[in-house]
This record gives sequence, structure tokens and C-alpha cells, in this order.
Amino acid sequence: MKRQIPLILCFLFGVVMLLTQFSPHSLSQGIYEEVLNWARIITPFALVFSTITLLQTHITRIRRQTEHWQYSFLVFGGIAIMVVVGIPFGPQNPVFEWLFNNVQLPMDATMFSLLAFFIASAAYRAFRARNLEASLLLITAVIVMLGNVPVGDLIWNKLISLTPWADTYANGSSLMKQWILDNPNLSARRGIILGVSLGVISQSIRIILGIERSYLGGGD
Amino acid sequence: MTYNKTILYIVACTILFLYGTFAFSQEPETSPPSNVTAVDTPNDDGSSITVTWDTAEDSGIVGYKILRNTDAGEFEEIGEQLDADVSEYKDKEIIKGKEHAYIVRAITETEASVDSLQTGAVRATGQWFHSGKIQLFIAMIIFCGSILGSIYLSRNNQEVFVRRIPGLEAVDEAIGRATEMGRSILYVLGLGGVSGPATIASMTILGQVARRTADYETTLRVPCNDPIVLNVVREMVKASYLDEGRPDAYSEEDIFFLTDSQFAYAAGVDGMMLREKPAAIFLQGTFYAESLILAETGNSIGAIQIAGTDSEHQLPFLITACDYTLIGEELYAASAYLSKEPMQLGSLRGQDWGKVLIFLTIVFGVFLELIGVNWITTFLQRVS
Amino acid sequence: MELFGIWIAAFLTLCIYSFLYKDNPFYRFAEYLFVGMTVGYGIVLSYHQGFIPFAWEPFMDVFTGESLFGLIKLIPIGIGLLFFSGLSSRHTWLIRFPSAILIGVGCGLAIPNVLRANIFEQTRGTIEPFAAINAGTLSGMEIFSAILMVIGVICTLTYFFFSVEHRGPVKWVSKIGIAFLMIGFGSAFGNTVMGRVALLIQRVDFLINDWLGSFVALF
Amino acid sequence: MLTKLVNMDRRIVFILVALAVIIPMLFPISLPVSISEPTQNLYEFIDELPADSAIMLVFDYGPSSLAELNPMAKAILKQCFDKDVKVVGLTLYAVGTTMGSDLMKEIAEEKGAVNGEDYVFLGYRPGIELVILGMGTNIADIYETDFYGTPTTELPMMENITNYDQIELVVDLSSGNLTEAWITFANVQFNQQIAAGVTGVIISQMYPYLQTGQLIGLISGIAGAAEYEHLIQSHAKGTLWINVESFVHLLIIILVIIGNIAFFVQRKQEE
Repeated sequence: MKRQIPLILCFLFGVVMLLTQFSPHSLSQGIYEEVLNWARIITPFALVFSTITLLQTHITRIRRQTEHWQYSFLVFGGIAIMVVVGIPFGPQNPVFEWLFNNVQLPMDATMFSLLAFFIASAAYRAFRARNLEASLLLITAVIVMLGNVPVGDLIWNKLISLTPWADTYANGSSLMKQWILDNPNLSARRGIILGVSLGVISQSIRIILGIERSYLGGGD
Repeated sequence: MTYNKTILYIVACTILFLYGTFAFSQEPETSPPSNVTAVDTPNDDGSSITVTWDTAEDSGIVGYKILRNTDAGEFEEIGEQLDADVSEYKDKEIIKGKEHAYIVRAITETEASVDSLQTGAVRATGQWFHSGKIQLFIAMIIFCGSILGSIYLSRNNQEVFVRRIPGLEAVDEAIGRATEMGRSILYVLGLGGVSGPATIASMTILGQVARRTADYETTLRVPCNDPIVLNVVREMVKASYLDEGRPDAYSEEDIFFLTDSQFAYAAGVDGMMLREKPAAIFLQGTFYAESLILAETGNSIGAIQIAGTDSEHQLPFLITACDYTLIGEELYAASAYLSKEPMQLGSLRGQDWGKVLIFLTIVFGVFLELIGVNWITTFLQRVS
Repeated sequence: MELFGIWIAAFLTLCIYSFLYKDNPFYRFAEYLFVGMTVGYGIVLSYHQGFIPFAWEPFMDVFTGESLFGLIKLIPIGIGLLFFSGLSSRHTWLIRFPSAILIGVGCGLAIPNVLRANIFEQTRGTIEPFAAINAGTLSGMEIFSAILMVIGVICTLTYFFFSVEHRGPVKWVSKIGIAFLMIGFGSAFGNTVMGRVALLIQRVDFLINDWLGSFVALF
Repeated sequence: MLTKLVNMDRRIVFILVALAVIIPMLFPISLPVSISEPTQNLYEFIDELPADSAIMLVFDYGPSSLAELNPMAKAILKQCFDKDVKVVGLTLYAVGTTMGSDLMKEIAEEKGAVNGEDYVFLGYRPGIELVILGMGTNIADIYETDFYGTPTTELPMMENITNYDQIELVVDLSSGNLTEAWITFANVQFNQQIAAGVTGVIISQMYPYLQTGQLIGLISGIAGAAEYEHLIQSHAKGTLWINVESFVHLLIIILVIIGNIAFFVQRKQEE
């Protein structure tokens, strides 16, 4: 009962969503869209429940006074202010927007921009020509990095002007970058995409048919 | 100029003028639109009827109007006037289940109009099967069939060969190291929702990892980004601990919801990494830009990192910053690989048959295209 | 108010950058506040843009007599409420119902979509240039690229073969596949550098021009 | 010394990166720009549109990606308003609304374009594929009003625009995979022409679609924005930022080279 019904539900919904995609009839399309809507309705409940578990975690932290427990109040404060301002007045109200634009957004953008530092440190550490494969990674990365900024072509054109082919091979840096992106890069990506697709199909079949059921947990 | 010639000139002009007046006062003979047909629009939900006709060239027609019969049996214009080069109209404002007949009216430069014959009455019905998707359906049967066939064939076979996947061989090593050091293991499921294929794959791997951490009595921490994933994962990990006979070692607090926002999640997990210093970090699932923020921070604390994703644009970062990375399809093979169940391993063989099929299609398709036959590309044509 | 906002934003920006040095109270302050606010934001958004338009409004139509169809919304609402069984440890298994449905939906959606958008399109894209070769409209370089594409796709896909041992010719083909993968990863890495650095430039532009600018304007 | 260089503290890298951004920002210089083909194609497509035709500009990005996509949006809007091409703005990304509306207003004021006549901003509606598919039949069914609450049918510009048939081009400015949704639903189902402007990370993801012709043009990241600004001859943030960008790229390349030299010398010594 604890396992059979979920397995049946999974099978039913899986097959229905699969077949309705082949059927333009208004009934099948209606079912298809209604089920998609259900997912939208279910999510807010899960979010509220998860928030309760989050609050429980922080209450326990405060009670036990584990390390840095004081910061848990900030989590409460953050949730409270957004919910109090946002739920009754909607996300378009000016206070909510101000909080979003001046508090949440700068942190979001700054967190994102940390990547510039990390990408530099990862490149410094990992781009070592240890073997053939690592060298290929390193060389293409450098070519594409150069081809992406004007200074790449600038350097290329300076160098090529010393040879007799200056006119035929101008802007080689960005052209080379483009060729790499269009060809070897694209074929590698195609290989990955095709493989992933087969993996997805196979996993989906296993799950719909109940061969793979570990997501259900144990018990009967 | 002589007198005679002048007379001749005047007469000629007069004749020309009269002829011109006569000729241009005549309406050009506009023929009515021909071959007018009305059919139930194929492959739709039964909400439209398509009217087609032949456009005439150089006939002075500037546009068309479509007329539909009313209850009283008269014909009324519907919609806007259509351009002269249009030869098809999809009437979407029909009454379902009712029969409709149409007339196509050609409009000339002088605002005059010529009506076509009226079409037969048509009723729009919805189709149960999209005939344009037949090739998709066939392909689905073939691919699914090869996977199911392989699963069936290997269900009793204990010796299904699977090649080594280094990232997965390292799972035990990573857990062992964490146990030796007395530190925790951090498992990140990525940003995908519960119905995302990569998340499902990641959850099944987590189930296997949890079995081992239950055995080793190592702390397993799972910060979640999706509220529904949180619930599924709690159930799964609890079941893994139960299966290994260690329900006491399971702690619900270690599997918790952090936030559903991408970068706040990254900020929170980064903070955890620096403060708790886990010995092993798993990054499995769907990742976006935060992949490198997580992987570099994990690297800076010296944790052994095993990543896996099908987000091909994040693979380069995981490969440079992590110790092992499951590339694309390897992520989907992982749960079969770790569980060692014959049926699951059989499905990997099915995937390989799928690859063979794609190879054959490409090689055969290239050959046919080179000799000018393009039915394979037509077969693969996108469906509307 | 606008100036105040700029100052708060600048303060939080610097708090997060302090993480680059090491974990510290400023970073922790920003981190916890950030987590809390985004959870609150998520609740507000999914309430106003998910629950209200997709469940509450259609359901309310039942009472205004517009349509009885809204009654069907009781099913997902009921399923959603099942999540709260997680609060009682004896009934947590009820959560399997909604998750089984959502996972089933995901799998059912995936199969035809992945077939069409990925397998069909990518295979077709690999074959199609050869039609142009037949028509004689491609340059030598383009023909070379088309052939290289086929080799690249086949080799990369060979790398993913699981049930065949990678030795002999298979080993060599999959080695070439790895070479293609590495070139692909290298170029994607190099390509991403641009976007990431742009984000940093935008933040620095904010700190220098907007924040320090406002500071200078004060005097 | 060598070991130190090979295992350099990442914080030194961080400081160098910060300096490579701050210094050129304070003392800007300008470098030449070369135009890539996909950018050129999009520019020419819009350039050849007759006056009074319409395009759709989709702000499918959140504020976290505005660094790369805002300069593009501004450049395209400038080009359209200069050429009297009408612009229908919208977003499928909830957080893109205020940004999209502010941005359109800003450029419209600069170019003297009038809301409702030369451009409209429809705002956000949830449900990605439903919105894209729905607009294929009737835009006003999905967007009953524009972002400011005016009924869509009362907007003078929308009088002649019912669905994709009257939209010459959809330009999707996207930081995620929404461009793929536009291709799957608008291009495949309605044969709508699509072009995209994307952030650096997903450029290579877009190339398959350029090759299959499902995208007619593409602006790639901040470099693409600078190229576009160059094409419309109006230099703004995109051009300034790409120059700063050059220095950071050079720094990373130099770091990689130094790291490799140190690595090889160390390996030689160990042998």
C-alpha cells in the first residue's frame, strides 16, 4: 500500500503525459495542461512545509546555542520582512520592490560576480599541460579567451602584419575562436547531448515501469 | 505638314481615343477563385477549419474575403480582408460540432467582387493522434524497445559487463577518507526540480551513498534547494539507513531546506563548507552558474570532490575544479553502476544499442545525402 | 531613499566580497540575511503567481457560479496538503504520493521531448551539411568541417559506451572522443570567462561610479 | 620559490583580478572592435526591415545578468527607434519586469519614441510554453493588458498586431535556456523567425541552433554588445566594459603561462 499506490500513480501520470503529447485532441490537451497546472499548485505547499522545517532547524540552533546561533535571527528577520510586506500587498508594492532591489539583488549580483575570481584561480591551478588531454583543454581555452576580446585580434593582426599574408588572414584570432566553437566544440556537445538523451530515456522508462524505485524509500 | 496628313493624323487620334475609351471602360474579366476547398484542419484539437483556394495571377485581384454560412443559410464575411497572395485561411471561430460551408470572395482594384462556388459542408473534429508525429512515435517505440529488450535479456544474468567509471570507483574512497578524518560528507543535489531527470539520477545516487555512510557511521549533510526534493530525499535516506540496519544513525536535521534561490543557496553552502570543512563533497544533478562557486570553495578546503551533471555548459568548471566528474550520460549510468542490479545494468546495454542506432542513422544518412537522397533528414524533420 | 539604498547595496556587496579573504562575521551576516530574504521572496512569489492564479481563482469561480471546473483544483490542493504529513513522523510516507506523481509527470514529459529536441535535431544537424555537399555549394573548408563533425560526434558517443570494454579500436576511437570533449570543455570555459568577468566589471562599476560617486557628491 | 609559484595562494590571484578591473575602469582606453557574423546578421535583418514593421524584444533575464544583456537591449532599442521599427517588449522571467519597463522607457525618452505607438511593454505572464504558444493565436488573449494596465486592444500600435504573423522577428535576450523554449514553441510551431542575445556562458549552447537556421542571428555576451554598439555607431557601457574585459583576459592568460612555466621548470628539477 505504501509502495504500490505511489508506483501506480507514477506509472499512470507518466503514461498519460507521454501519450497526450502525441494527441492534439482537445481532451488530451486539456488533461496535459491541467496536470502541468497541478504542479504549479502543489509547489507552494511544499515550499511552506520546507520553510517550517527550516524554521525548526534554526529554532533548534538557537535553543542549543550551537556555534554562530545568533545569526539564525537574521534568517527569521529576512523571511518575516519579505512575507509581511509581500503577501498582503503583492510583489509589485514599492516597499517589497525596494527591499528586493537594494538588499536582495546586490547580494545576488555580487555572489554571481565571485565567479570572475574563481574562474581565474581555477584556470591558474588546473590549466597545466600535464598530458595531451590537459594541453588540449588549455590551448583551446586560451584561444577562445583571446578571440573573445578585441585585444586578441589586435595582437594577431600585429603579428600577421610581419608576414606576407597580412590581408588574407586578418582577424584570425576571432575567426579561429568561431571555428572552434562551431566545429570541434559543437561535435563534442552533440555527443554529450545524444548520450544524455539516451540516459534520460532509459531512466524514464525504468521509473515509469517501476524497475527503478529507490526514490520511494523503503517499507511496504 | 500638308493638309492631308493633318486630317489623317486627327482621324487616327480619334480612332485611338475611341478605342481606348471603349477598351478601358470594360471591366477586366475577373474569374472567381477556383479550387476552393474546406477541410477540417488536420492534427488540431478540433477548433478550426482550413479553407484553401488557388490564387490567380495578373487578374486585378487585390485581396480575398472569406464568407461562412450562418444559421439562416446566408453567407457572412468573417475576419479581415486577406492579401492577394494568400491562398489559405484557418477559421478558428467555428462552432464545435456544427457543419460549416464557405465561399471565397475575390476583391478587385475597383472594389468589385467575384464569389467562388460554395464549398461542401465540413465539421471540425479533434484528432486523437498527430499524424505529423508518427516518426517520433516510431522512434520512441524503437528506442524504448531496445532498452526494455536489454533489461529483459539480462534480468537473470549476473555477469553484465560494464566498463569502469572512475568517478564512481572513487565513491567508496571518498566516504572512507571522511570516516578516517572524522569529518562529514556534503551532498549537493543541484538546482533541479524533482521531475528533472538529472535530479532523479542524483537522488538515486544519494540513496547508494547513504547506504555506505550508514555502514561507516559518517555524517551525511544534504542542503536542499527544492522543497519537494527535500521531502523525497528525507524518505530515501531514511530508508537507506533502515535497510542497512542503522535507523538510529539517521538524523533528519542533516537533510534540510536552505533556500530556493540560486545564489543564496550557493552562499549558504559555501558558508557551510568553510565552517564544517567536510572531507568529501558530492555535486550531482543540474547545475547552473553556481557550479564553480561551489566547486572552487570545496577545492579550497581540500575536500575530495566528486561531481556529475548533464548540464554540459557547467561540465568544464566541474572538470577543472573537482577530483572526479561524471560526464553527461555517466550520471545516468551511476545508479545502475552502484546498485549492480542486473536489470538496471541491462538498461545500460540498451542505451548502447541506442547509440549504435544513432551511428547507423548518421552514417546511412550521410551516404544518402551524398547521392542526393534525403529521406532520412525528412524523417528527422521537426514536427509542427 | 535612493542614496540610502545605494549605501546598503554597497555595504552588502563588500560583505560578500570579504568571503574571498576568509569566513568572517560580515560574510555570515550577509549570508544568513540573504538566505532568509530569498526564502521569504520565494514564498511571496509562489503564493501570488502560483497558488492564487492557478488554484484559488479557478476554485473561487465555483462559488460565483462561473464554472464548476474549479472543483478539480481540490485534487492538487489535497495533494499539496499531503506534504504536511511530514510533520508527523508516522505519516511521512504520504509524501510519496505527490512525489510519485511529479516524478511520473517528469518522466512522461521527458521521453518524447528529449527524442525530438535532442536526438532528432542533433542527428539531423550532423547529416544535413552533406546535402549541401551534394548540391556543390560548400567550400573545401566547410566540407572538411562537416566530415570532422561526423567523426567528432561518433567518437564522443563511443566514449560513452558502457557495455563494451574500451580496448583495441574502441579504445582509440574513444580516446579521440575524449580529445573532442577536452576541446569542447576548453572552448566553453574560455567562452564563459567573458560573461563572468563582465559581472565583476558591472559590480565594480557600481562601487566606483554609483557608490563612490554618491560619496563624492556629498561633499 | 618555484613551489610557491606553482601553489600560489588563490588570494593573490584574487587581488590581481581586482586590480585588472579597477585600473582600466579608472583610466579607460579604447581598442578596435571586429564584428562577428551572427551579430552582423541580426543587425542587417533589423536594418532591412521596412518602417512600421514590428519586432518582439523579450527580456528573459534577471537582474543578475544585466551586466551582459542590458547593453544589448539598449543597442537594439536604439536601432529600432531610429528606423521606426515598432517594438513589443515582454518577459517570461518574473524578475525581468521592472528592469524591462525601465529600460524601454529610458531609451524611448532618449529617442523620442512614444509608449503605445512606437513601443509597448506587456510585462510578465507565468507559464513559459503556454505564453509562447498562446501568442501564436492571439497576443491579446495572453496579455489582456500591458504592464501599465492599458487594455492591449486599446493600444494604437497593437491594432495591426494580432499574433506572430505581424511580428517580423523575436529577439530573445536570455540568461538561461528560455531561448530554447522560443525555438521549440514559436519557431517550430509557428515558423516565427528568432534571434537571440545571450550571456557568455550559453553562447556555445546556441551554435547548434544557428547552424540549423533556427536562430537567424546571435549577440554573444558583452563582446557582442560592444559589436552591436559599434554597428549602430553609439558607444556606451558595452564598449567601455569590453575594454576592461580585455585586460582581465590577458591577466588570466599570463597567469596560466606563468603557472605552466613554473610547473615545467619544477618538473625538470625533480627529474
